[in-house]
Amino acid sequence: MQAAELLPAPAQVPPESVDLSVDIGRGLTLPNPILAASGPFGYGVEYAELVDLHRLGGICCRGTTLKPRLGNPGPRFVETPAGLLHAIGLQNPGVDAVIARYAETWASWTAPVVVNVAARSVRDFVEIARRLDGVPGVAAIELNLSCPNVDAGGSLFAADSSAAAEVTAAVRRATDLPLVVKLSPNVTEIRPIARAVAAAGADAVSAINAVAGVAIAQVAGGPSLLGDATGGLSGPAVKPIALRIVSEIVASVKIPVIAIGGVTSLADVLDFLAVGAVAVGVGSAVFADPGLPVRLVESLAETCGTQGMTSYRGLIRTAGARALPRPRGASA
Amino acid sequence: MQAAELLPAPAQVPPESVDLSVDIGRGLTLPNPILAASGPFGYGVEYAELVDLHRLGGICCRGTTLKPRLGNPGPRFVETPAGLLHAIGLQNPGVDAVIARYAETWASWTAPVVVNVAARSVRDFVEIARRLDGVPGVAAIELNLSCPNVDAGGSLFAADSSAAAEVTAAVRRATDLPLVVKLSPNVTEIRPIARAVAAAGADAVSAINAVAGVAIAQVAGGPSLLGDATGGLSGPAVKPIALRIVSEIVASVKIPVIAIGGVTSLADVLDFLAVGAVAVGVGSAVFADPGLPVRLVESLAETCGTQGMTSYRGLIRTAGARALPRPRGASA
Amino acid sequence: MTTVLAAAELVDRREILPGQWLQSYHAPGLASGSRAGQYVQLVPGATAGTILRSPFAINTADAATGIVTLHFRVSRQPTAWLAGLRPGDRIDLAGPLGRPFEVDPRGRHLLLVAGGLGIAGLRMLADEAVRAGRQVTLLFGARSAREVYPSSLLPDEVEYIVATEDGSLGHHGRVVDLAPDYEAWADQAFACGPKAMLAAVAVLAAGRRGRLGVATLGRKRGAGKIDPVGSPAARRKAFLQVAIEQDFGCAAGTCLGCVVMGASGTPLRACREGPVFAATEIDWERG
Amino acid sequence: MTTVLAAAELVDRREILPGQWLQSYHAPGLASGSRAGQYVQLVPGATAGTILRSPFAINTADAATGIVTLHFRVSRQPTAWLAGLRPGDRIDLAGPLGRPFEVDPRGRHLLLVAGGLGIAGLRMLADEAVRAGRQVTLLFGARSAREVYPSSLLPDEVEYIVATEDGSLGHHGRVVDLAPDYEAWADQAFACGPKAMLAAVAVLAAGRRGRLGVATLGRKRGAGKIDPVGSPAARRKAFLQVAIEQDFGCAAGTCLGCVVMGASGTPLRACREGPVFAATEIDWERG
Ligand SMILES: Cc1cc2nc3c(=O)[nH]c(=O)nc-3n(C[C@H](O)[C@H](O)[C@H](O)COP(=O)(O)OP(=O)(O)OC[C@H]3O[C@@H](n4cnc5c(N)ncnc54)[C@H](O)[C@@H]3O)c2cc1C
Ligand SMILES: Cc1cc2nc3c(=O)[nH]c(=O)nc-3n(C[C@H](O)[C@H](O)[C@H](O)COP(=O)(O)OP(=O)(O)OC[C@H]3O[C@@H](n4cnc5c(N)ncnc54)[C@H](O)[C@@H]3O)c2cc1C
Ligand SMILES: Cc1cc2nc3c(=O)[nH]c(=O)nc-3n(C[C@H](O)[C@H](O)[C@H](O)COP(=O)(O)O)c2cc1C
Ligand SMILES: Cc1cc2nc3c(=O)[nH]c(=O)nc-3n(C[C@H](O)[C@H](O)[C@H](O)COP(=O)(O)O)c2cc1C
Ligand code: FES
Ligand code: FES
Repeated sequence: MQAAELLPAPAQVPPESVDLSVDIGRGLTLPNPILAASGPFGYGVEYAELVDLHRLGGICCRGTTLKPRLGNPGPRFVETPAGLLHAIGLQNPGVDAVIARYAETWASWTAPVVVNVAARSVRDFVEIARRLDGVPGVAAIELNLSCPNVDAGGSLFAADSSAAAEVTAAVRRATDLPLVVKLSPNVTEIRPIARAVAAAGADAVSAINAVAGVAIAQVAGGPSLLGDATGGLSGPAVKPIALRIVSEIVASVKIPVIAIGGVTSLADVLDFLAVGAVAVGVGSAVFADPGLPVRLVESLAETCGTQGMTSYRGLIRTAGARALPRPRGASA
Repeated sequence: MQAAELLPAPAQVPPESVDLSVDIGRGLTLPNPILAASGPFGYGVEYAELVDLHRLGGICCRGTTLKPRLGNPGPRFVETPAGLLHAIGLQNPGVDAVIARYAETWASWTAPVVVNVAARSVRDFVEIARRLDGVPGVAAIELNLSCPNVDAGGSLFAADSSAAAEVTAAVRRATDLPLVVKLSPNVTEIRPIARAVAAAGADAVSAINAVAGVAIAQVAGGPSLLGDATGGLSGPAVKPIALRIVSEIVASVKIPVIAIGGVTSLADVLDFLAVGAVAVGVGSAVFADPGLPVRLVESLAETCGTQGMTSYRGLIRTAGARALPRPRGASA
Repeated sequence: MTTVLAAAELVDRREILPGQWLQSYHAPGLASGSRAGQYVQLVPGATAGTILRSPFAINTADAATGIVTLHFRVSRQPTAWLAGLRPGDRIDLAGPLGRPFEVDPRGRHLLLVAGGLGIAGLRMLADEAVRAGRQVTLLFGARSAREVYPSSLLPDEVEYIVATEDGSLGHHGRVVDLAPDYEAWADQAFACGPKAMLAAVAVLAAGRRGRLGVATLGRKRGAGKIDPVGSPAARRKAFLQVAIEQDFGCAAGTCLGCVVMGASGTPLRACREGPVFAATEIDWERG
Repeated sequence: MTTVLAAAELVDRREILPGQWLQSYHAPGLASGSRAGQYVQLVPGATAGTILRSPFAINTADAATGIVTLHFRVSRQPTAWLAGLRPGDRIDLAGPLGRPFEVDPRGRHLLLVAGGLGIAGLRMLADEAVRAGRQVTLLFGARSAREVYPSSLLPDEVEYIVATEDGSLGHHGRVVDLAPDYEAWADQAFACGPKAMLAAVAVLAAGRRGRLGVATLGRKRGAGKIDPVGSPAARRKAFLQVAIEQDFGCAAGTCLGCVVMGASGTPLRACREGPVFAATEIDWERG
């Protein structure tokens, strides 16, 4: 019953002719805007048999630290309503082992691999970036700023504009790799932080990382908190939060924004594009459905084609606050 | 198979003999720790026919402003996965009308009514508190600090320790009513804010208010953002966030904490008590089940009784981070 | 209004249109106490996984058989869950809720205007009117023939006129285009459908007196006396009544999630003061 | 290991204990390709409303009939949803997944130790062992008689000994208390149940050689040679194998949500390197 529905149907475009490519900057072009978000997809290799990896827009590998980390003791997961609370604790074999084990395989893929990097000091961030710089198979770096900064009393890099800018600028100097900076939703105001990392040389911003949460795990001996006391909440439950953060970031920076948070369907992808993201990462949803990201690529192309669009870019930033008159009434 | 289960079952206590009373301070004792959270329960009167109001521990009425407010244009609700995003916009008839219409009825109830107060300046907060002071039927005031402070460029009172403390202290001077200060989860660090309001004279803290979120509403003319651009996310989806915020507050203040966020079952109540809350507010869940708060009171008493507890207080603050050894492994 | 929580047992179900279901429930209390325009709320079961109770128009209610029918389109969780029920399954329905349509006792000619699923909000009114010996014309609009309500599901006495936006059946255009042909004939009109459609019908109705220059039933009785907003009299005397269907929260009048802006500048709660309003009670610009 | 996504049709279901269901699915591929100790994942349907695929032990698998059974306790969403299925309904199961139990070909006497629902992880092993002509003793522990697995569901050949914590049936105490009476007799032992129980059994097993002073099958062959962690040989040569059931995320080895600490100081993924481990592969203190 909407006005648009009265217009004659536009000519269809074959899905394979729809331009889905995304320019992230600094020479990195994603074949399409659907990425596997960091963590749930591991290093990609684990899903090589199950999933057509070359159909993906990109793969963000799990968090990589300078030295190996064993992670947190279990339980590492609690399912919560429409969400998942995890406290993995960044278990990983360290950057050298990651390069040694996976880079060669990555280099053989068409989907670019973005190495997600975590550290507790600017120095370590820089050192990891240096080791990744120039490694074939590493297409970009994603800085996970949801890490405590030991040089600032343990507050998160992502929580503070100047810390976020400092680490971004330092890594920027250390590598020519495209640099995506991943922001945390656990802040009072995301806008100044987004502006600071953009000004410090980030090529793109990704958000959101998981929302800080706690669950009670019923373990022998009485109730206990999950893992490291605080875990990370992800999944459909956090999508409205992600949508808010992404729209705030889009409104404050000009660099591309990769939206992450609770994507499980094409409708979610369209929502994130509508608020201005240029690409979308799928995290927790791959647990239930590893094939989802590839299917999203296909259905995005089909949707564009059906609507006669030759590029998905017409879907970006189509949402605005309603034009209805603001309510009158005394301010409180 | 847990150790506790091998112990002989303790003598049962009849539910009606279990002490559920909660001392909030300044002479306010709730008959039990289950409250209707502000908003969904209206002024209580709307549910008088459906719900045994006198069985409730307390009723927080909807947000009350100095002057009447018409609220936001619709859509005011979007259901999200395990959550609800609302943008009511504080529609209410203003404090004088609220007193005139409801206070007398409230005075006849055994469940104490806490008037939730919202304003955009310290002066207005104080003025509303003055008008409520001494009104029979008004048992306490809950300051909703998730309001933009027009005297500070529109940032939320709840977002800043000094603004939160200032308004708390000012209202404290204006009334002898017990004062509950309701905090927002949308902050980088809740602890300093909780400490500041406690130091400024709050008798209790309640949290969480809704989490800031956005949803796309499909309205004629294309996608659009909900209501006021940003809405408030509530319901089971936010419970892990609430559990985190409540445990952080409990760890930083000595005054009682009323936990709110995603409660739909006794298990949720027990979780919030386990992290240290003394009382629990039920918000969105009353939409699907208005009788829930009263049933929670009953089942809490039964659970205590079955476990041989003469007071529910033994359930408070029983959760701690697991005693398992921390993982080794190089720090990042 | 007494609101009951009724256990309703599914006894029959049919997919009457692609993705649209007609379900019959045995719920005697509801069937005997409901009036056209009222609604029920689906109380979500443990596995429904939703936060809100979903409102559904009482499509038909038959006191004799104790059968209430719902007509819905499968969209997300609540309706997908409903559609998955099988005969014998029980659900909880709260209702009847809200204020019904009020037909002027002297009205002979009733015009019903339905947009898409809005038919569910008017279907029972057609039954009641036919039973009372009134003449009923139903204007129905849909996008295309695939979404047109089957005439076989209507009482024979109802004159049924269809518009489709793609012209695949009936008038090529919108249902509102059909209304002017009937405004002179009709004593009262009743509409249910998307808000934009209701607004268009309301604009038409507002200009009617000027265009026709004829007396209406409404004018004959009690011009001058203003009936309180939401009162049965206000609706009974109105030329146009609309049933407004939009997202509800509590449906108890507390949450203010369902308000529409009233013509008097006071927000009205669709769940309580509605869902049926006299069209003149609504500020259609600010909705 | 080939992982298939199998469409499984529910053919039968029984509530064998209060709140515990035994469901039979027709899933021929799964039934013929599975071994004891392996598991399947329930792929949540659109209405299941869960984020993770829930793992379930393959309780029994019969290649001849194509029937796989699951045994579960109704807890939250996934299991409540499963319990609501009716014969004829189809679900998707991913599997068989994980590494199975490995029985030493020379083992004559097998000791199975099950805590509560851990029986589901061992049930198929009992079938396989009986079929291979081995003697099987099953020690089963539960809180009370109401939770004791019905002996009628076990092959007749299995010796079945029960412990309840409240003494309402069998030995008054924990299942672990029963184990010492059988450690000399058993060639190999297999356990599944709560982690604390597994740890207790593992501690017993570790002290066994010293207490008994007897040779074990394990010692006879290949002392000195160390088999790689997770290898079939490492399990086959172990006196005790355990199946570890805890929250899984991906079950693909990527998310590291399921790790247990290995004796070597390396975390092991229960979904991949397990769920069956030689008890000596686990660091029970750091679990
Ligand atoms: C008085 C009244 C009578 C009605 N009568 C009928 C009737 O007879 N027949 C009928 O079919 N409908 C009727 N409706 C509408 C009905 O209540 C449902 O809203 C409609 O059927 C849609 O189905 P649904 O609830 O399954 O899906 P949806 O409304 O599409 O979705 C269910 C929930 O999901 C939410 N949601 C929407 N978009 C998103 C998103 N992007 N992400 C997450 N969540 C989202 C919605 O807010 C909604 O609460 C009536 C409404 C009212 C107020
Ligand atoms: C290899 C393996 C084999 C298994 N085999 C079996 C088997 O054969 N039979 C069997 O019954 N079980 C088995 N399990 C356990 C099984 O997967 C389920 O975890 C178990 O059945 C519990 O049922 P559930 O998923 O319905 O409920 P729960 O596990 O209680 O809950 C479902 C989800 O809710 C989450 N949750 C828990 N607490 C909360 C809370 N407070 N708030 C919100 N969410 C919460 C959980 O994390 C879980 O993901 C096995 C597990 C493994 C790893
Ligand atoms: C198990 C798990 C592990 C994760 N690990 C990382 C990580 O190492 N680095 C990172 O930046 N984000 C990590 N994330 C966050 C996700 O990349 C994503 O930002 C977040 O989960 C929200 O998206 P989702 O709702 O689609 O999961 C992890 C998430 C999960 C669930
Ligand atoms: C419709 C609605 C209206 C609300 N109005 C208020 C309000 O006026 N003042 C306030 O402090 N909190 C208000 N809240 C927040 C709730 O009191 C509560 O803090 C929040 O919803 C989280 O709890 P829940 O998950 O149980 O709903 C409102 C919540 C909802 C859903
Ligand atoms: S739906 Fe809550 S007031 Fe109408
Ligand atoms: S469950 Fe993901 S690695 Fe095991």
